[in-house]
Amino acid sequence: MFTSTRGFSRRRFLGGSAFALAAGALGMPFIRTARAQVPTFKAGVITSLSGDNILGGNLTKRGYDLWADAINAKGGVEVGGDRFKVEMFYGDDQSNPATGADAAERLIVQNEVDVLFGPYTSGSTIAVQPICQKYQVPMISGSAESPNVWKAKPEFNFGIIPAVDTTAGKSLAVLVKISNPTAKTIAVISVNEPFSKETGEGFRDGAKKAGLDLVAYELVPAEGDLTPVISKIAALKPDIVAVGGHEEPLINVVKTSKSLDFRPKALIMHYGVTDPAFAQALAADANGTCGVAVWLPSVPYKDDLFGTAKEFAEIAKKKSGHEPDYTEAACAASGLVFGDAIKRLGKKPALKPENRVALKDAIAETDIHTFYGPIKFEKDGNHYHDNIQPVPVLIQIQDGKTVAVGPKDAAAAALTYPLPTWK
Amino acid sequence: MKSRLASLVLLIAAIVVLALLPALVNNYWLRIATGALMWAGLACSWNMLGGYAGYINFGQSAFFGLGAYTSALLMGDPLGLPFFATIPAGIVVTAIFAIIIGAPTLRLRGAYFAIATWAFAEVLTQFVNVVGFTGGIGGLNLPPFLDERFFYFTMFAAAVLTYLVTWALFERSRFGLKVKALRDHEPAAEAMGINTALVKLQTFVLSAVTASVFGSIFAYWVTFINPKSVFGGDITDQMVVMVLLGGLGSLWGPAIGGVGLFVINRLLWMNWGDTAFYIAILGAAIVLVVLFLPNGIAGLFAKRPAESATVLDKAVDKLVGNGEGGHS
Amino acid sequence: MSQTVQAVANDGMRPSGGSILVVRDLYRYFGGIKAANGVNLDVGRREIAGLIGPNGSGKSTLFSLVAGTVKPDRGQIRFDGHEIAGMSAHRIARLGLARTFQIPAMFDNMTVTENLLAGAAQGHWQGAHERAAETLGLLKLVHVADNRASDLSGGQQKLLEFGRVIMRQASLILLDEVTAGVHPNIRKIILEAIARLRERGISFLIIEHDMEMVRNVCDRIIVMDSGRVVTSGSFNDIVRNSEVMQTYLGRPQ
Amino acid sequence: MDLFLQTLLNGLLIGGVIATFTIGFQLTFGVLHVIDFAVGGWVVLGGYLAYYMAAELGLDGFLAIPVAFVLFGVIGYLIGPVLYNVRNSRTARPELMALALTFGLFTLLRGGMLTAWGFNTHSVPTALSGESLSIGPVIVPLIRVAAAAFAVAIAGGLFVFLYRTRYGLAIRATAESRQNAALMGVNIHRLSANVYGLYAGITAMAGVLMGAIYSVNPEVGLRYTLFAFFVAVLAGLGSVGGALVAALLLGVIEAFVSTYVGSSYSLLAIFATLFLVLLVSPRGILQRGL
Repeated sequence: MFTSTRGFSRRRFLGGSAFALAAGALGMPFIRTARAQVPTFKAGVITSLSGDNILGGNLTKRGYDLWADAINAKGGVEVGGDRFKVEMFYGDDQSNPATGADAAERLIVQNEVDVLFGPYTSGSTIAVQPICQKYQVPMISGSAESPNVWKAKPEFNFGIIPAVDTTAGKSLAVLVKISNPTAKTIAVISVNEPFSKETGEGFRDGAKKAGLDLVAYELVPAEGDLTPVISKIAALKPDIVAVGGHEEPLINVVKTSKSLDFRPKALIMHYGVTDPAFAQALAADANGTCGVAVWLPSVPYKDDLFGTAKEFAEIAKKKSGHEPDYTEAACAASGLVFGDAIKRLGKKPALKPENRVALKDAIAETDIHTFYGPIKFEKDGNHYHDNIQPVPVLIQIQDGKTVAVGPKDAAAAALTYPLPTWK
Repeated sequence: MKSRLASLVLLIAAIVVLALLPALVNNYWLRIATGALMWAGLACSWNMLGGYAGYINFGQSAFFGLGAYTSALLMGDPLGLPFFATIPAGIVVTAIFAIIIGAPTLRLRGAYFAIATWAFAEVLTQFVNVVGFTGGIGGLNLPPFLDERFFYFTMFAAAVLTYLVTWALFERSRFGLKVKALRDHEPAAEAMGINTALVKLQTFVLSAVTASVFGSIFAYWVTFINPKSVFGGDITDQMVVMVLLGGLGSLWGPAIGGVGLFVINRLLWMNWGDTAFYIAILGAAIVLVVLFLPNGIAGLFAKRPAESATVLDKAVDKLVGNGEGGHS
Repeated sequence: MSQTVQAVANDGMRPSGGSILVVRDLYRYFGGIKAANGVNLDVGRREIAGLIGPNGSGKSTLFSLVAGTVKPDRGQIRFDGHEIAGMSAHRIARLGLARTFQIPAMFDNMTVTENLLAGAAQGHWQGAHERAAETLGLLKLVHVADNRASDLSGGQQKLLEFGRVIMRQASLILLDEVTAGVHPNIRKIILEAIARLRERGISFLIIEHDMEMVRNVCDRIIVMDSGRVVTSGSFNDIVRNSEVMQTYLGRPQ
Repeated sequence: MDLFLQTLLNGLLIGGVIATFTIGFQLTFGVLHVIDFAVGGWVVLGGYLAYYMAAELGLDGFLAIPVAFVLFGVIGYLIGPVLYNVRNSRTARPELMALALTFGLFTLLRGGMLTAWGFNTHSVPTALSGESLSIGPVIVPLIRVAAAAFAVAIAGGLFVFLYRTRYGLAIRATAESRQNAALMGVNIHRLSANVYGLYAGITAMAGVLMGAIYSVNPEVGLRYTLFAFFVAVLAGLGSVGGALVAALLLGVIEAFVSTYVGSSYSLLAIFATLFLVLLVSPRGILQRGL
């Protein structure tokens, strides 16, 4: 009898706290969405803040935030002489296209954003595009690199980074050109995952153009162990090994190759090498790895807000403690595109629906120079609305630092080729 | 009798509110409601086999994915079939798969059945990953149709139908008695003349095709699918957790769990979505429900409040350490 | 000793032809254990036959073989004119055979009423609700009709399982120690029900250790040992053979 | 022929690696009858511990192994009884509620790690990382050999503990039947705490090795859970020795399919094998517990 009463009151207490938790969760929207009185531009960021693509997702968020902080420090975006601050809203797509679509709908309908900054992954971007179309909200994607995004000819989406099919192959040609003795054979490994596979295909197709003999093309499941495929490729002794993948498999490729005492003359990857976490995780073993970057702090570009590329890098470093990579730069540049277009459009917040369409048209006419480089969107073809202006730079990690090694006019150091054997 | 009348009134009121929802809320909340209905339906589909028949399917996402891919493939080039024609196609494809897979695997029991179904789902995912006609890992686009109300009402109709069928079959007919009998004691059910192998297979197929219907609608709604987004193991995990939290083997448990968990997830995501902290909160919430509501939320409204109170008391007592004699 | 047994044995066959169950030369080995080693027995229509024997003599295996949950190595089982050896359990059940289990096989998470209805779910659905109500009355389970089966006492579970068998409307019922360890009141209910069912023309084969029960209910006793039927006869015949009683029932009378 | 030998070795070593985090999982299933979804969480925690010990204190990753065992052993010891209570509660399906509890725990760990430690991928440096030995044409990665040795040592140690000690007998008795164990005077709450602690400690130690062989971030846990489940079922749930055999089998299949068929088919082959084995032999390849 006694236990029963005691248990009952305890149960009530626990039930009460559970209820309080739920009520707190329900109450939060009202607290958080309290509006500022001064009109502001509202920008929505959809990206992967959890799930498989969390690292890239946070890089994009960091880039978009860098722009928002910089522009707000100046008083905001300039429209017709006045300045309006930018308010950022975030939607985690949980590395899942469907959640990305939910996030877009929420940011547009609930937060009434004027512009969207696009997701890290191409899958989410593809799922979000129709929603942008439906509500006629322009989106600037500082990250999506999949050619599939642009093949659909998205009217309201604009890409800052050239699609990977244009960059992977080109940089392979650069590598072959500066390798001495000239590389002849290549093996391509890519993780069977959308972006990584497209990167691998870019390398595969680029290999032919670069005059390389493709000795192996291997797709690896994301959860698979890499020893068998590395052993297989080691037996074929290719000059170059090219890898399509995100940072985690890239790290594992290097570790597995070393543990099997296999080192090709050149190891080239795409995205992820420029991320400081890569060099940090691998320490000295990262040295010699080549990557492709569409931007580096050493590029000779500048603009009014961030200054030179180097100055941008310093601002970014001060904030996150790391050198920014090209995704962060491209995301920050996405903000510049918006700032430029809205200034030309001359409409104050909050934008009416017809103004958002006009904004889209204004963005399509973008032709600016930024710390990131020139930005101008394709008007037709397979890369519709993608900015394919940037020339990919071949980089290599030397002494823990990312340096440009090609093409010749961008090179800051000589390519280490062939790579020494593992110590 | 009075309480039955009350719950009937409540039910009708709920249906009316749901039917009028598009007039009451904006498109975002309508989208959340659409998602909540989908999860309520999916949780119910899992509960058919998991709750009523006691067979834990860890590969239910395979059937969701089959529906989604069938619709996406048939609506795309070269066939370009209308959406509503692809739903029955998805049902047929899924039913064929379910029969082929279910007949041998339903001989397995407990964790072995669970892992075998999971393995099947993984096989299917890997297959879709590597073959060409499914678009491989890159996924498939569907022709965008962006009428939020259309999807809300389609999902609503599918969910209502799912619950109606579940109610009629599992709660109000002798088919349900057979299913529950085999769940509780398979040899005894056999001794009652029940062809347990057949009844299990029927339930499995019904559960599978239900998931497939939601998969079809989902694909058209989101306009883009890839193997991970429709075959992913996390889809099954969510269904399982929703049912367990809502109340296993009850009619309304999956609805409560599905809607509740999805909406709470979305609220946490809205408010703390710029960090990963909401994942931790979600985990904590699941732990708390398991510890303090071991019969699920529906267990709170069970017919005999006295009974569920004692179970709760015992759970609490055990946690604080004096539960050694809980069974006597 | 075994010679004596053979001498008494005319095994379980009945001379008359009106048998509902006929088992001939039934064999089933589990590894080295000869659980059924050439079983022969008959159960007549409207007969209540008691099956006795020491633990491990093969009684429960015989039930499983007849009910179809265990497949025989060889041999014949004819039930109500059908050859059922090797047939699946549910098909045998549908021919009109019902059984209880040694440990009550409850549908734990279903109510008492649902348990009864489940008995009729296959094939006897017409009027099942009325019969369930009637059975609840017959077995005095009305007051727990809406309780979960797992909440019942051991004796009530035995009653409920018996009730489920009644719901089957079977022509032959196999009862496995249905009154073991139950309160005398409950045993009385079961005995009355058995008597009433027999009046309706139902036959019984009953495994029982309780001699009191065997004496009161059974028309005929079949004695098993080491996987065979060693003798059969009226209760008095069997009891008179004190050696059988001593050997197999450990209880000289 | 050289590639064949190398592939065989690769496969066996993959098996050894998988076995490290499956053995403890089998122990909890065998004794507590809990399918622990959080197994990947313990692996990742072990990896992070080693990473931080290396990054902050400059210690070799191997030194983290005993620390991981003690630290996560204690945490597991505290969680064990709670899990036991849920598993043996009087709900309709206690085994499922226990599974849901570990799923919640896994989600909590994942969210907590993401919040606390961020999302970067880290690597655990050890004395053997990247080192290899050439035996004829075959190259032997030493860190993986260390992992395989660890798996064998843990399995052997568990065997001795379970079959040669009094407490091991108590554990086996509990695995068979709680009632028996209670009759023998075993304190079941204490025992479940010990067993879960042992499991969490072993699995976190395996996590240190995973961090050294692969890399660690909060999102990789599910992968380990997946493999632990599959290997455990292929082995027969609860069978520690079977886990070794099953892990080796899957590793060899993965290696050979990768090398000779195409790496994109490797997981397809593994899952198909598992599925078919279950259909033929419904209780795993070694049909016995502990």
